[in-house]
Amino acid sequence: MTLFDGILLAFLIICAISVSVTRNLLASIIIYMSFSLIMSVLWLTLEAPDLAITEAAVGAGVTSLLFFATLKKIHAIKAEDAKSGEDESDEE
Amino acid sequence: MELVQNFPFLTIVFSLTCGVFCAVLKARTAKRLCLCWLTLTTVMSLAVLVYTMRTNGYYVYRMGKWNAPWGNEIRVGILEALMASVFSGVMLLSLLGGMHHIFADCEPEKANLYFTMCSLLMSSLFALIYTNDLFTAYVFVEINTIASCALVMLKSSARTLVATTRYLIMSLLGSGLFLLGIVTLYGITGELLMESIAEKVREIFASGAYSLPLTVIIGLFSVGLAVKSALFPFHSWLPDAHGNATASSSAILSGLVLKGYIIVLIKIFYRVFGLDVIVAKQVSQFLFLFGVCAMIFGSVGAIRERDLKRMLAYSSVAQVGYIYVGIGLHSRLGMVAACVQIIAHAITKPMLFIAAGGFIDVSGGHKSMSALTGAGRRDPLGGVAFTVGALSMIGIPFFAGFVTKLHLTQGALESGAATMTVALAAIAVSTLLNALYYVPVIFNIFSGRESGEYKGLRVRWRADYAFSLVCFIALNIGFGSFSRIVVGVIRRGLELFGM
Amino acid sequence: MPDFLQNLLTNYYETAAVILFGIGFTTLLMHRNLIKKIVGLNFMDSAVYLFLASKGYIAGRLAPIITDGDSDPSKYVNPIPTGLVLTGIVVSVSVTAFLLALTCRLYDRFHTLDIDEITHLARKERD
Amino acid sequence: MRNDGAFARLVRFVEDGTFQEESFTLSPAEKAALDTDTPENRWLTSVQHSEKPVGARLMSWFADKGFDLFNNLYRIASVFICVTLIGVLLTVVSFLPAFGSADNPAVNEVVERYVSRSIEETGTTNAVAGMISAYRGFDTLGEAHVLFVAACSVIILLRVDPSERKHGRLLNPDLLGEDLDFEPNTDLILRKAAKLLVPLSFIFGLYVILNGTSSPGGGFSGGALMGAGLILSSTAFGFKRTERFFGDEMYHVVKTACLTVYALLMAYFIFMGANGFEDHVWLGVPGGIVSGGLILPINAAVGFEVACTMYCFYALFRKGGL
Repeated sequence: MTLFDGILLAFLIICAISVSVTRNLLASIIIYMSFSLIMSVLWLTLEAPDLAITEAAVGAGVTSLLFFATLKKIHAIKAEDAKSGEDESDEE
Repeated sequence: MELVQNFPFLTIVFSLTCGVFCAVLKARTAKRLCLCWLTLTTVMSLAVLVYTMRTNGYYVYRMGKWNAPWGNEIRVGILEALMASVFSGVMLLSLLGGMHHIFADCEPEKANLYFTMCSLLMSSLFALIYTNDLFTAYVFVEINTIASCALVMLKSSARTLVATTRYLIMSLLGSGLFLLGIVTLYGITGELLMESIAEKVREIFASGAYSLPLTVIIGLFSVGLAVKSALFPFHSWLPDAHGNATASSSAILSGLVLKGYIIVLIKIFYRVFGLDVIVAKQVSQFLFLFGVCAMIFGSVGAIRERDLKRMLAYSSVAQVGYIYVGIGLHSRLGMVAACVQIIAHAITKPMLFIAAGGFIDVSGGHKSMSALTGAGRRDPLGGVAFTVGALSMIGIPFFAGFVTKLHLTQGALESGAATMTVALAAIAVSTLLNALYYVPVIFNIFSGRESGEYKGLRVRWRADYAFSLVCFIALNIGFGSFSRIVVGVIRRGLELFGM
Repeated sequence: MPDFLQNLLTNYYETAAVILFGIGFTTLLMHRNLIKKIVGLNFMDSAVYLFLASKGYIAGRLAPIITDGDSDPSKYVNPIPTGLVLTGIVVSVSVTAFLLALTCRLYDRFHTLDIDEITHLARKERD
Repeated sequence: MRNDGAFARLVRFVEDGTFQEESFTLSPAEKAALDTDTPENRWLTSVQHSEKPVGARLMSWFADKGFDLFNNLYRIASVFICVTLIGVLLTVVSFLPAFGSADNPAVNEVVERYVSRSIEETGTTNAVAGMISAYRGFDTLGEAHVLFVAACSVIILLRVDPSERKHGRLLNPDLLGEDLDFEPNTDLILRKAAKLLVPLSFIFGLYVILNGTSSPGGGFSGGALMGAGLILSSTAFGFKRTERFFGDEMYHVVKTACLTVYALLMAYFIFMGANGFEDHVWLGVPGGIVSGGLILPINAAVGFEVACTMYCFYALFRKGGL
């Protein structure tokens, strides 16, 4: 068990728990995004580069964007938040 | 390899393509394409059935250049071909019977997508029936889930939206558990093909290793698929979804979609784990118990309902219970009863839903019992069809439902004393309860005390509606009267199934 | 008991995946907020994929991309789980999009995200 | 988010006086939680049954204490389920073969063949691409259609008729919100960054698709990258600019063409393979761009389908149509 993997896995679990307890929807989506990013690093450590690319593009990119678009639609976040959210997610 | 052997594969792949085309065509054209294709698949499946009956065997069709453990494959036997023919035919008749409702309930711009969803659903049902590979099953289970949810919500109203959401969430929970089961099984056997897994599972079971994981895996599969097929404690989503959708959707969902998942479960039980493991792990007892509960509580739920479609939906819960009781008897006779019930319910419930759709038409769009008083007089054909369906559900001889009860009773008589008592009592009570809610409906729809509002209303003659109901009535009575033939086919099919 | 813990530590990827699955499952069932439910569903799916992918990993081997024509199977990890997970990821994004679209429509109609409240409101409404 | 949900439900249920199954118990796990035999739950179940006649009296009591109690119980139950599930699964995990060892059951002759004969049988050096598009191509065909069926469902839910959109006669203005006023975006940083990133993501997406047979990636990941590029461009430069080359018609044409081509190629491949005919497909040069026989066109078809589906999702969410 390498320390690196252990830290990443612990981070995943912390992310999951914090989504469950946080009250802010925007925060939970951002946590979900970071979860996906960590996941894509984990795919790399599992020697699955195909998955890493897909997870980064689909999980952290498109899925999070759809979440943001939904939040925007339901007026859970202001326009500025939406913009900045999309910026971040497109960098991957 | 003969041409007819390619038919199952062609029906699966080109149903997908048919769905893709329907998505870009105008609704009327899409309707024609979809109906033509469904007719063709019915004929093709029947041809496959005749072929397998003639050769009295099954064959394995590899999906690609490579044989089984390397590539995908499908397995075609008598039982599979029979189910495929029945499902395809019922799908066609259900679509025809509710056609005017589809065009009335969907937004005109999106009506073509109804046929897309039907084609994809049909494709996934074919794939679930024929597949020999667990992961293929998972992929097509997902198509099935999404397409059936879409069928519910195509009738755009607040209730259908909520029903869809709850249906989808429960289904996805089920899929998650099902996938976890596949993955854990892959972890201990390293195979995805049903036959290879069965071999490994036999070894593992004989050696006594992985005893707990095997139990948990069987549990995951059972719970996952039970949620999707609305077995008793997990049925809360069903009445909303089936009760609010448009007539054809209700018919298709009740008649076919639930059965698709049960077929997968039967395959997993008998082709992957084998009877010994299932009996040793005591899973069938649980299924039996929940099935009995479903038979009783589903009927009780139906008695309390005042809304005709929701009542029929609750009745589906009870009928699914019959199938699980058949599986839970874990004997050959029980399995025969389960398969008979799959077919009997698949040809009865759609008829009831479509007749109910006709009643609602002649009652100003109302679904409650009071508004439907005398609906059978205003729509005589629908009234006859509903009566036939209701009598079949109660289990009157010469109707389809009787065949199920007969075989279930036979199966129960063969099993141990405790099981026998419970099963027989459940069948008796459930028959009584069925009569309690179907008979008043029959009286109600033929009652002369129509409310003045709808009194003069007469049903408009529609060829597709009439054709569909006449076919269903003929199928039902035919199956009930000449059940020997179909049961013989099922028996032969089950022999090939490894039973 | 020490054996149990030792095994869990050896299978640490699976352990983490299973814990994640439990959390996702609970989030999906227990939260009444639809967005939370959807995130929980995604966690659950990801957990299963992690579990699956960890079945394919073999210590000290490389990703199954054959370089220099050296196709000795003992040098590469198992490609099957990777392929299956790829399928799974696409399935999960499809499902997420569908659920989010449903959420939007429900919010438009009921102005709330609480599924219980929505159910109650819908019951009152006539079709 | 809504803290009063549980309480509101209880009050409603007491007020109505009737026990409506769905309005009170929603999920089976919730039911299961109540069925578990802890003292608190026993209390709760008994309350449920005795509530009908004495509803009004209990209501005031609930108004005082029921809220906290029920919420706490709910929490306890949810944690309890979570812990039980995790416990059972952890026990299973502890029995599973060791992680990362070369002799676990998943490493069998199937894996060996996928790696060792991938080049000669499928012409791919990326064993994963060979596996998903050739050996297990049928699964992947299903997967592409899962995406398609989801896209259709989202269209059903969110699409607004374009003629109504243009003339401002919206059936349901809420469906669009103020999203339409939101573009074009005037954020300088975003536009400059997008100018750089959009072409880059397109080129990278294409690269991933074309090299899917010999390097990590393939149709799905490349398509998702290209889709992200499209989304970024529409965010930065407004939907008008994207609409110029990618509208409703275009989407339908691309999607239908891609899926049909894919299904036909797969059907040809399966039909020939199953009947034992020679399929006359040149496998190409392993490691090069033209390799893997049918896998390259399949990857391209899947890639474009995924790209436009991803963009379609986004456009539907933002403005109810392409």
